[in-house]
Amino acid sequence: MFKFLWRKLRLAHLRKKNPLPRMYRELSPDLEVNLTAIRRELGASPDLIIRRITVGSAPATTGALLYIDGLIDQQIVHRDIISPLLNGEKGRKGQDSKGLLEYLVRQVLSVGAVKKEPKFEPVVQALLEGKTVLFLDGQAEALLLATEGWEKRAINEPDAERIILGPHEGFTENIRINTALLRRKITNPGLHFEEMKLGRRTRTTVAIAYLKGIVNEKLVAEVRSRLKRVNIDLVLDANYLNEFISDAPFSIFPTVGFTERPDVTAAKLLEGRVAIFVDGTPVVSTVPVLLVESFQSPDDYNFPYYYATFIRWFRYISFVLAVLAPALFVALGSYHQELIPTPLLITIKSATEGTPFPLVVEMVMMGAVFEIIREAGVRLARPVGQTISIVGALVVGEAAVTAGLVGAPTIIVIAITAIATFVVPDLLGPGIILRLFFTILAGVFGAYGILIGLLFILLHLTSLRSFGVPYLSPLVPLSPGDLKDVLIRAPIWAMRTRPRLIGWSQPERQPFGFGSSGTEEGEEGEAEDGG
Amino acid sequence: MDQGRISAGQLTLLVMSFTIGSWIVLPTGLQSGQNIWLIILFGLGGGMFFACLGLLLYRRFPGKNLFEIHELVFGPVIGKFFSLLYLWFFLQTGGGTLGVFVTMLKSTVFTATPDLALLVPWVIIVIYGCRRGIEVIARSNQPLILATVGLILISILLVLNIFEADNLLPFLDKPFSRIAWDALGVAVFPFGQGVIFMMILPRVNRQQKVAGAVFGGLIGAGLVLMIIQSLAVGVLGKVAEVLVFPTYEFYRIIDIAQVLTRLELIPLLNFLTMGFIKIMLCLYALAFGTAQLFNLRTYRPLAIPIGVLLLVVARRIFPSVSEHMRYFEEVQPYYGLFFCLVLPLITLGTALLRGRARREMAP
Amino acid sequence: MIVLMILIFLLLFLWEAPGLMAQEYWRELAVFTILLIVGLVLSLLLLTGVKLPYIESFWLNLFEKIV
Amino acid sequence: MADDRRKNRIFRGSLGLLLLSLVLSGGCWDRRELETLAVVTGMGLNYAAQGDGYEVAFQIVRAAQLQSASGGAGGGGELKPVWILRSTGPTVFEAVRNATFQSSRRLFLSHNQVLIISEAVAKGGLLPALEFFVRDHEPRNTQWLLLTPDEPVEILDAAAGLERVSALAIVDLMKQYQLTSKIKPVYLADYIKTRIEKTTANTLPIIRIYETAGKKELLLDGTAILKEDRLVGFLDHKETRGLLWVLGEVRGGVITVDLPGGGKATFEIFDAIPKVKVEFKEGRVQVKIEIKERAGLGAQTTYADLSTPEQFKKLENLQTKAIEDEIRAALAKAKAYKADIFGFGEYLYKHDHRTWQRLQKEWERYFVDAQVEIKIEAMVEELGLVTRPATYRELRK
Repeated sequence: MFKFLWRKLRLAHLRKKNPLPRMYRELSPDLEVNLTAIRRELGASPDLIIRRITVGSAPATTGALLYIDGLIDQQIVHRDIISPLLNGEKGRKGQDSKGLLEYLVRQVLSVGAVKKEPKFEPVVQALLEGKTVLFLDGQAEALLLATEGWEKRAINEPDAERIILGPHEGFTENIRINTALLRRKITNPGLHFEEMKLGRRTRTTVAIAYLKGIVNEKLVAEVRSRLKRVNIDLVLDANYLNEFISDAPFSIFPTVGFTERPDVTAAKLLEGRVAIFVDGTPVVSTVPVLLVESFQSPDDYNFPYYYATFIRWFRYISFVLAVLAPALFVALGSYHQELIPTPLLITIKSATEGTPFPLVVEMVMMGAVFEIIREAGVRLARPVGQTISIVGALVVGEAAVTAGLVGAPTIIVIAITAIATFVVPDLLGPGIILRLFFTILAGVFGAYGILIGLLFILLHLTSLRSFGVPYLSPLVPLSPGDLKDVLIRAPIWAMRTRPRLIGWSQPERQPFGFGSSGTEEGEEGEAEDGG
Repeated sequence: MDQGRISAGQLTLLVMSFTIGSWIVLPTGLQSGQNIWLIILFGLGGGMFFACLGLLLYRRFPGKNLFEIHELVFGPVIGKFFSLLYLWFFLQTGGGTLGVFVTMLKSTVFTATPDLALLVPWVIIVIYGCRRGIEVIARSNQPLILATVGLILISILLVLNIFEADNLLPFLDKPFSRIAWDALGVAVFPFGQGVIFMMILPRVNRQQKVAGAVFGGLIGAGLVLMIIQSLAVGVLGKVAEVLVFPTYEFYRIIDIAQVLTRLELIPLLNFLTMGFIKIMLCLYALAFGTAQLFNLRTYRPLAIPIGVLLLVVARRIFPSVSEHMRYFEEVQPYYGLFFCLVLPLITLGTALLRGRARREMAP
Repeated sequence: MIVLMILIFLLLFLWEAPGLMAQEYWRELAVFTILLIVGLVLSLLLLTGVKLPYIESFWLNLFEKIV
Repeated sequence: MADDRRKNRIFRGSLGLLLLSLVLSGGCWDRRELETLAVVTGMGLNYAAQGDGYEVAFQIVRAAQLQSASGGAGGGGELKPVWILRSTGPTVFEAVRNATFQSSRRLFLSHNQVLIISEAVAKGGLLPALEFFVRDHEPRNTQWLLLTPDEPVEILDAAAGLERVSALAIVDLMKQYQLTSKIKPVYLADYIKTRIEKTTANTLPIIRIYETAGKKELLLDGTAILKEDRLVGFLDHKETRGLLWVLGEVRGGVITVDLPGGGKATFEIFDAIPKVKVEFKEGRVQVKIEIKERAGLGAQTTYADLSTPEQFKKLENLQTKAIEDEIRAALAKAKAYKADIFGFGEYLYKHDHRTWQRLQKEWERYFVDAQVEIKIEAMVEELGLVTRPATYRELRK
């Protein structure tokens, strides 16, 4: 306790000693002062380009263009800023320096977004964001010219969320492109973005997106206030924020959803959820999130409903298998042999005869080996990774069995589990943890242990909430109307209401059935459902 | 205290789980053999009567739980004494369920494991659930009772080929007094133990639906118990009378094409999950009631020590199953009647006698 | 074994007490502590093999004496 | 505040882990690894040769041997797939435990499939010997009970035709009883269930050994009758089926009749539904048995054309008579042993328990005295794949 208090005090002290960078200092009318200040702020960075120019001729005003190389679009700067400034201004005379800035903005510069800025700090920030800054001597204001342009990744399909049918585009690292991708999906004035800068040092752009009219305003306010409370040094990925704003930071279950797909995001917004975009990452968080969402794939909505239902059930089964198969095998194999049918028992027994370790140890050991192989396969370059998997899976497994270290059934169970784990990628982490948890419990108490684990997880899940929505809904508490997208994937025309607990402010999506789709509501309903 | 709210539907399911509780594998009154369904029916009637009594009392003091009612009716001192009696009753109910639970596990699956090793993890999750409040208990109950009822319905299909309706005959071959006594036993336990819900009724969000929810739950539980015990007797015949756990045993006989066989985990699962809810509710009522007794602001910290007490009680509840059976045969009907008939009647009578003035005083 | 038991109860106390103290729930703390001590005493009695009466047997005997 | 709460939770979490590890550290009491088990598939019960008590024989599978069934490995190294063990003790339970003196592995009884009982035990009262199997949690109630006039050990040790483990072979023998319906398989649960009824007598199938080509093989041979837990007599195959007709357990099998003009015909039974009614009238127990049976012509040893409707009538009558014969034979045996194997008393109890209360003390007498009326409705429904034997027939004019 005391140690904790002491640490807290020290942190507060440190905060006082290192105040944040000088904010809101005014710019000076003197060009050289400004330039020096900027140089001092950014250090002797070679990528800071200072291009001195002279504007006008009669009273020629000296000025300087500043930008950071690599963050700007060279073409824009040359064509739309430098050349009009240098060429178009030769004939101009008698322009007093007071009106010069205004004049330049209105008649000379042909870039889009231009902003006058009298303060120092925003100027530096703008420079770092890829804007070009124009200082004129004698002006205590700078012009911020939107010239952002840098090398960016093309829009391609996210690796983590592959689908067979449907749109193959994913978000990129650029927040502007991402918001644009979303706008392309939802052409509706109700789509609002709210931007803020988070990360004391990285000043990362974070945007909240929601559909006005469908979203519950309280939810937006809650998201806003939780984001405002985030006091963090750096934001590199959506998860940096997720861990701050999640309802249950200690739970292994994700209470903030994430996706890399614009179509999924659009569908979630249309159900009344809020999305959080973070600049610099293709991952978009959506809240509130439910457990069942992890089992839904965009493909479910791109395939016929009967097939989608069928596949979804396989996903449920796979997850249960991935979590429980080793535990059940351990429980049956070392506690409840009477529950195995006799012929199967004899087969398993003959395969495990002479193995030196208890089944739990075998299972945990082989599970660990598998995790190592998987991790190595992910980290290494792709061709090498594949080799690793083959060597790992085949050679190690085969050798372990022939050497009599582990029984062949163990390898089979681990292999099935391993594959089943990947069917529900959203719950990969929880799945692995739960598997270990259940395996150990089964090793100690057999089926009783598994039951204890299940009850514990059930209690935990029922007490979880994600932004006020019970995590297990619509299963617990049961809302039968919402099971249309949980137990089955109902035909799209039959999914006429949004999830009750999330989209209750505007429950109806579309009239039931194939009716004429002239109305606004009907068109909204066409976006496929992701949640 | 607990701000959680549950819906009437959740209350129904809670009443069902609580009533099914441990009775599902260790039924009393199986001495009446094939007439078990009749006994459950009569018992259900008795249970409904007790519930009526409780609900009448509750209607007089809406929004108040049993302990608050006691204090309103008898004043703080005698009221607290009455509440203390009920605390003991809850403790014995919870401890008894826990005791049966350990006996069951020890005589079927975990013969070598010491009692404590089985009890401690169980009590830990019960405490965990209890501290999360009634809302979480009610919610986690939903899938459990659904699973139980589902499994029992599936069992009907599973035993179709070995079920002999003849085994439910003859009808009423025992003297009626015997059947009435057994029915009284069933009315008191498990149906009468529902008096514990007097602690939970104020937590329901739509008060006008409370009575329907309680009756619905009792009837549902009665049906489930009737089905499962009739199945057991229909499959086992008179052997059911000599078995300690007839429901468990009849699942062991199921053998469908050598694939669906060795299904004894089903009754164990039903029993454990239902018993889990029952013990959790007992602990909740105990912790909540104790907190109320001492005018505390939160009941949560009490879950741990009372959980420990439950554990101790569970180990000293009965020395053997036969003793337990004898207790249920001879004492429990009177003992239970005291708590689900006599005490509520006294309370109701006093409330009626002291009449208006009291009622107006009650906010 | 006795030491272990006391240790476990101490752990239980440590688990709950700081939170209660922080919120200044003194009454709660008192009731909690008393109940915990009762639990500890009973557990120790059980552990040391003192023959506590079985509850249901107790009622049975009482009942038989009355009738 | 929020920070505080998180901190508190971390503190509690670590305490919780400590507690959990305390609980888990002692774990694994009931664990038994597969490798350490000796899976018993068959057991035999006999009285001990010396002294008072039981001798229990175990058949334990050697799983590895059973799986590596690739022949040709031959040589002396190959062990038999089963290991036979015998032990004695004053009770069956103790005998089972005494087996641990010889077995390095724990005997695991949950997978026991058959219980072979020697005649001596059956004569001396079976339930005391079976008691352990019902009471203990390990053995299941779905073990087959068989009686043998030979030593139970020999049955367990016998070669079992195509199977390598005789117990498993017996299980299969039991399962295909409906091909003949001339054996009455009995589960342990069935035995107990019948035993607890007051008036019904038990039956057990009989298995014995016969030698052919110098090898010992298994043979199912009739049914034993146990009255009040003790062996009193036997039924042969025909009488066994007589019993099964009444109990409604004939699910198949063949029935052969002599044709009037010489030769025989064999029918395949499809199903048979009995309806039994027991009443007490005029001082006698009156039993009415009605059986509806359906069969098809399976084989004939004459050249006659049996496919005409008139012939069918005759065949049906012949069948009726054959079935009645079987039932009468069983009935006669049962009455001779004064053993109510049909459960007439139980029927009376279930449908008229007041009368039964009066009769149950002297049920034996009433049973022997019972008047049984048999009504059989046999139907021949199918011919197989030919209409008549492949003989030349003159065209009808």
